[in-house]
Amino acid sequence: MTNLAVKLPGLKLQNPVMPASGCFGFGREYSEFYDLRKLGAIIMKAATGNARLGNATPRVAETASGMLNAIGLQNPGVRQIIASEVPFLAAYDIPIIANVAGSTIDEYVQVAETFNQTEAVNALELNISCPNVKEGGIQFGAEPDMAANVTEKVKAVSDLPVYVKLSPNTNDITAMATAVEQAGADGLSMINTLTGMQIHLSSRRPLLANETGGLSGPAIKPVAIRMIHEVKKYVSIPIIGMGGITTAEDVLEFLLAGASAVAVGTANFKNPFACPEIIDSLPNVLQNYGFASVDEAIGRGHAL
Amino acid sequence: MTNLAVKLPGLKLQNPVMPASGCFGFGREYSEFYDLRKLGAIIMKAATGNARLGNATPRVAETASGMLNAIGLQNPGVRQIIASEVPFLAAYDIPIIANVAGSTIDEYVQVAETFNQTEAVNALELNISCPNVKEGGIQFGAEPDMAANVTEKVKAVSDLPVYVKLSPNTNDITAMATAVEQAGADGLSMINTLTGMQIHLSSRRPLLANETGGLSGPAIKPVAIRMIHEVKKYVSIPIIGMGGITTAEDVLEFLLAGASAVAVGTANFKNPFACPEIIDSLPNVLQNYGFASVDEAIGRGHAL
Amino acid sequence: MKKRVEMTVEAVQEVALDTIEMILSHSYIAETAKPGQFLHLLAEGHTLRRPISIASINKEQGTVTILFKIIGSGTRRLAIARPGMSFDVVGPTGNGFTFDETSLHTALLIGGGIGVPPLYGLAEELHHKGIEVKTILGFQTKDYVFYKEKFEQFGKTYVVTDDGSTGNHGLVTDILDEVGQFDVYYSCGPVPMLKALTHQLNAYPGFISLEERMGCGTGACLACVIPSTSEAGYKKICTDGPVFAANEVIL
Amino acid sequence: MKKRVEMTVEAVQEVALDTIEMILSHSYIAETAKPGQFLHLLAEGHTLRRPISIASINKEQGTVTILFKIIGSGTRRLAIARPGMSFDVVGPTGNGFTFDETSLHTALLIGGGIGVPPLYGLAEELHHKGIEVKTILGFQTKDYVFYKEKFEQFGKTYVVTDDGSTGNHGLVTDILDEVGQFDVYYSCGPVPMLKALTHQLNAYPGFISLEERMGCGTGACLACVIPSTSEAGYKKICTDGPVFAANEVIL
Ligand SMILES: Cc1cc2nc3c(=O)[nH]c(=O)nc-3n(C[C@H](O)[C@H](O)[C@H](O)COP(=O)(O)OP(=O)(O)OC[C@H]3O[C@@H](n4cnc5c(N)ncnc54)[C@H](O)[C@@H]3O)c2cc1C
Ligand SMILES: Cc1cc2nc3c(=O)[nH]c(=O)nc-3n(C[C@H](O)[C@H](O)[C@H](O)COP(=O)(O)OP(=O)(O)OC[C@H]3O[C@@H](n4cnc5c(N)ncnc54)[C@H](O)[C@@H]3O)c2cc1C
Ligand SMILES: Cc1cc2nc3c(=O)[nH]c(=O)nc-3n(C[C@H](O)[C@H](O)[C@H](O)COP(=O)(O)O)c2cc1C
Ligand SMILES: Cc1cc2nc3c(=O)[nH]c(=O)nc-3n(C[C@H](O)[C@H](O)[C@H](O)COP(=O)(O)O)c2cc1C
Ligand code: FES
Ligand code: FES
Repeated sequence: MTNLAVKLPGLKLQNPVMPASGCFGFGREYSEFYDLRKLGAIIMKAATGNARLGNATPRVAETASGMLNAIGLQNPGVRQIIASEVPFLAAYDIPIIANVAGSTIDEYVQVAETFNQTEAVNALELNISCPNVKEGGIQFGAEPDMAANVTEKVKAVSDLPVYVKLSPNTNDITAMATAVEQAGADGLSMINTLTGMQIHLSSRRPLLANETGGLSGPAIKPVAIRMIHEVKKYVSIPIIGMGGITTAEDVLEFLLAGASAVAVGTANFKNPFACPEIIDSLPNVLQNYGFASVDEAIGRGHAL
Repeated sequence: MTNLAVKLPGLKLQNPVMPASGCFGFGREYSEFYDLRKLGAIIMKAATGNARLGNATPRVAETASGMLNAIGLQNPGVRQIIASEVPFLAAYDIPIIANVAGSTIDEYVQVAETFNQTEAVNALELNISCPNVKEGGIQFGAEPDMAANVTEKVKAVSDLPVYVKLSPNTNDITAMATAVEQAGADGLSMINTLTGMQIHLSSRRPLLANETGGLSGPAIKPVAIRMIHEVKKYVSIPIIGMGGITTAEDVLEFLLAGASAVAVGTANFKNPFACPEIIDSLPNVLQNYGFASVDEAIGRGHAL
Repeated sequence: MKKRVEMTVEAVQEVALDTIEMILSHSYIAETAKPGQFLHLLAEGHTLRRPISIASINKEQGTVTILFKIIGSGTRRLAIARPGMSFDVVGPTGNGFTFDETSLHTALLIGGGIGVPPLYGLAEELHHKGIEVKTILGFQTKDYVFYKEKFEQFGKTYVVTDDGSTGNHGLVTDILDEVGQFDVYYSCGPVPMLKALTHQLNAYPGFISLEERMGCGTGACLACVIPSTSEAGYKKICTDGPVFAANEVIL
Repeated sequence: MKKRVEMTVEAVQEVALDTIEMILSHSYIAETAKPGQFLHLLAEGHTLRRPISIASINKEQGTVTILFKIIGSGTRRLAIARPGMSFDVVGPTGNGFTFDETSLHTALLIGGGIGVPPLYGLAEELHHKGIEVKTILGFQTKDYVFYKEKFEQFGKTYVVTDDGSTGNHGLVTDILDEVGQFDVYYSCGPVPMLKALTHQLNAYPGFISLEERMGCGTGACLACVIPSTSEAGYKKICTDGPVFAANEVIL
């Protein structure tokens, strides 16, 4: 029997596959398709201090093997999420990761503190890389010092392990990764979306109301693999890998690159059963390539 | 009649479409498929001071709607290019752009000086963004100061207009663009490839011998459009746009974003007639979207 | 409840310029679908599914009919399907049209362009329940007109074209005065039309079916929101809609 | 000279495990192709073309036969084609096998796995010109064996499998001693096999057909180079090859 289990700070995963933040809401919609107990964990949609309405529409555009989104952190606010969404998810008995966003360091800290008071959340994913918030989110993700600063402040108020989600829109992903590791991050999430744009030919304007959006899907997989492979050489905290995963083979590629677990985002939209189908195929794929467990494959794409 | 002509520093283009550097060699191979007089211009494969053998194979990998390459600047050296390749191309009576590469500022300067002595070359494209040379090329493309420095030095020895080719592997493309504009660049080429990787599952190693490679093709088009749209707001020198162009509609999207001309790279591999087919479709596409000329469309994707 | 199924193409026909009518079979979908709901179809080589309304339902045959206009690469891909081929479909998705058969006497249906199809199944059902149906159909030019005769089976049908090449010359809103009395209206079409319409008919109860670019089509991604008078401040077109009471959303 | 053409699929057949034989028609290709050249086929949904060797040529019928193994998504896509469908092909590409029919008496052909196909057309032509053909074919297991009988038409044929499930147990190089005398050898197969072979047979003139991942397939991108004893220091497999004199390249 292939062993799919992985242990990460704060997270005992029965398998390494979880839906990515923002691509799965708070699980309700996909629970109509399948039993969420199947998942390794679930990463919730970003939470901010107060409710946000997000950007104007259109909010998504299709691109070659990918899509752009500029949802703009629409969410009911951290307290409402804890009151109405977390209890629903908690019933499934799988680890819950809360995605923490904000426009200021204070907002990040406040959201983290609030999640800290609930039992049901197992870890925080610090979204310092959302390209769709104008006020500040983007800077945190682009400057190692800023990223380290927000990581430190959040760690100070949180008993939960903190996974910092890195932006690929940088010329030095290793500098970002090592900065947040030194600041106390328990793990990394890589990668968020690349900033992109589509122009609508008839209207002669950017198609998205927000003009730019985040590029996700198979198109960005080579960038994600490269960044994880690079960062893995320099950090010792675990990496949750994501970016274009649609198959169990993709999962293995991320494991080899250095990810200890993975998140699936855009693929859920094409196939609502993406996560359970990937989980079902994973044992065979691992076996075909000579691995008896997920653990064995992690980081094995590196020269020994 | 739709007017396809564009005038750029040093370049009178009968149409705005040219093959991208490295994707068309020195024209010989594609001249077997069609008459190169059809092209707006031609950008030659990168030239370095001396001949280079490039990287080990495999040098390319296929990705979702894209490809990775790590050719490694294989070329016969600037003098050999001038002796054997430029005369062949000069016979076609279309503008020739020489792509200039190097590991040191001195090498860039030397290559530029050498091209400066030939009549047949009309402009230089300064390749400060090739991700596949370890010694230095990558730094020039990642640091505004370095980029400005090499631009200045090359400008000082060159009577030819200099187009600086920018790397998308940065968190601040505008800083790069404005730095080289201030350093005297006559134009910009955007974008070079995103750094990526593919891991071969059976061998458990990066598929490319060079490990990382440059991601090109339709997958990166949204990143190219975003960067050009952003940079266009801050610079007044013209932009040659590239990244994933396969159709005349794509060309229009680049023009709207702010490009004054475009280069077609990866698409030549799928369809050797990519450039002439795009050129033939362009008048109709411009007309369908209400443009009587290429000039009219440039930058029209921006709010007035 | 929506499911992911393989639907088989039974027939494909071009019923007007760039306008494809397609009959798809699947017993579960035909059994459970309601007029106004949509199918979320996967076109090969595309990242996102395409939402297409269910135009009519044939429970006996186990089929539904969809009509779509060829807009871009996704619909172009769908259009080349031939009988015997199949599509990966999530559906039936969203809520459908509702009406109170006990109190409703006359319904006015107003469709614009490719907003016409979902109204057809509604017309059929209203007619079946003995409710009087009046229809206004707006198209760009006569080349795009479809289903005029089909709507005429169910009641008085007005055709309007932007260029006057057939039917009345002008907009659907230009002939609202001519249609006489009705109790409730149902509309689907481009947003400017819906805006004008809901404004002009704000004295009547009305239902409108909306479109927006979608990510998930299941309510999870928040791509397809529309500002709303509700407490949350927005509604999701894919699951709260696509049909809304006219006064519930802010166009 | 290579051209870009549409080739029609005439027949598709699985001749061994995951091994597809496909007959494609196009008069220009059939007219001009030579054994050892390859076709560069476009598989829908893929960025890069797939190089596949021409296994045999039928000038009268205007067809060529290719054989390929299903490796990944591109060959999987090619394999589902059915007669009547067509492929976008650039070809015939590269140079082919050459021999001097006036001086050559006996040729030894050594094929490994999916390197076997290009040798078939060569065997046919050599035989046709009255040259004696001896063939060694190596496969992983008996499930992968194909064209054994076809080669036997032209001369003595040895089959070798890695696991001994049919023919001799071992590698093609293990039975080089058994084949007796020959003037020149021709080989195509995996690089380790070619390395061992060229080393062992370095006393003989030989020609080998090489594979490498390709970008353009036309000589422009320099993806497919192989170090060479030539002045430039390298050769391009797509245009200088895929067939090289064994002593001209450095494996
Ligand atoms: C609930 C609903 C019901 C619909 N019913 C019908 C119908 O019955 N018949 C019909 O012809 N069309 C209908 N549409 C519109 C149809 O979905 C689009 O025309 C189609 O998605 C265009 O896809 P494409 O690939 O051809 O165009 P492209 O422009 O290439 O598509 C690019 C992306 O934009 C999206 N998109 C483009 N236009 C629209 C649009 N108007 N609405 C939503 N997404 C869009 C596509 O889905 C895709 O993700 C409906 C839309 C919605 C939301
Ligand atoms: C000159 C030449 C002749 C060939 N002749 C034959 C033949 O007659 N029969 C046959 O079965 N195979 C042949 N091959 C190998 C064949 O091209 C590959 O098996 C095929 O490209 C794999 O594509 P895929 O999409 O199935 O695999 P994937 O691994 O998904 O392909 C990914 C990428 O790698 C490339 N690639 C993978 N393996 C190879 C390889 N061995 N050589 C070159 N590129 C590769 C693909 O073309 C594609 O660009 C030949 C290769 C060359 C260079
Ligand atoms: C519609 C959409 C919404 C997203 N929202 C969030 C979010 O709220 N927080 C976050 O950290 N990442 C968000 N992401 C990024 C994803 O979590 C993921 O990092 C990215 O999409 C790459 O993975 P994929 O290619 O599998 O989608 C969002 C992505 C999409 C497509
Ligand atoms: C095989 C290959 C080789 C390339 N070589 C060069 C080069 O020598 N110099 C350079 O400036 N860019 C080079 N590029 C980058 C292209 O010129 C172009 O900027 C990039 O590929 C994006 O365009 P595309 O998506 O149309 O290919 C190369 C790209 C490819 C695919
Ligand atoms: S499309 Fe995702 S919420 Fe409606
Ligand atoms: S594949 Fe481009 S040179 Fe051979």
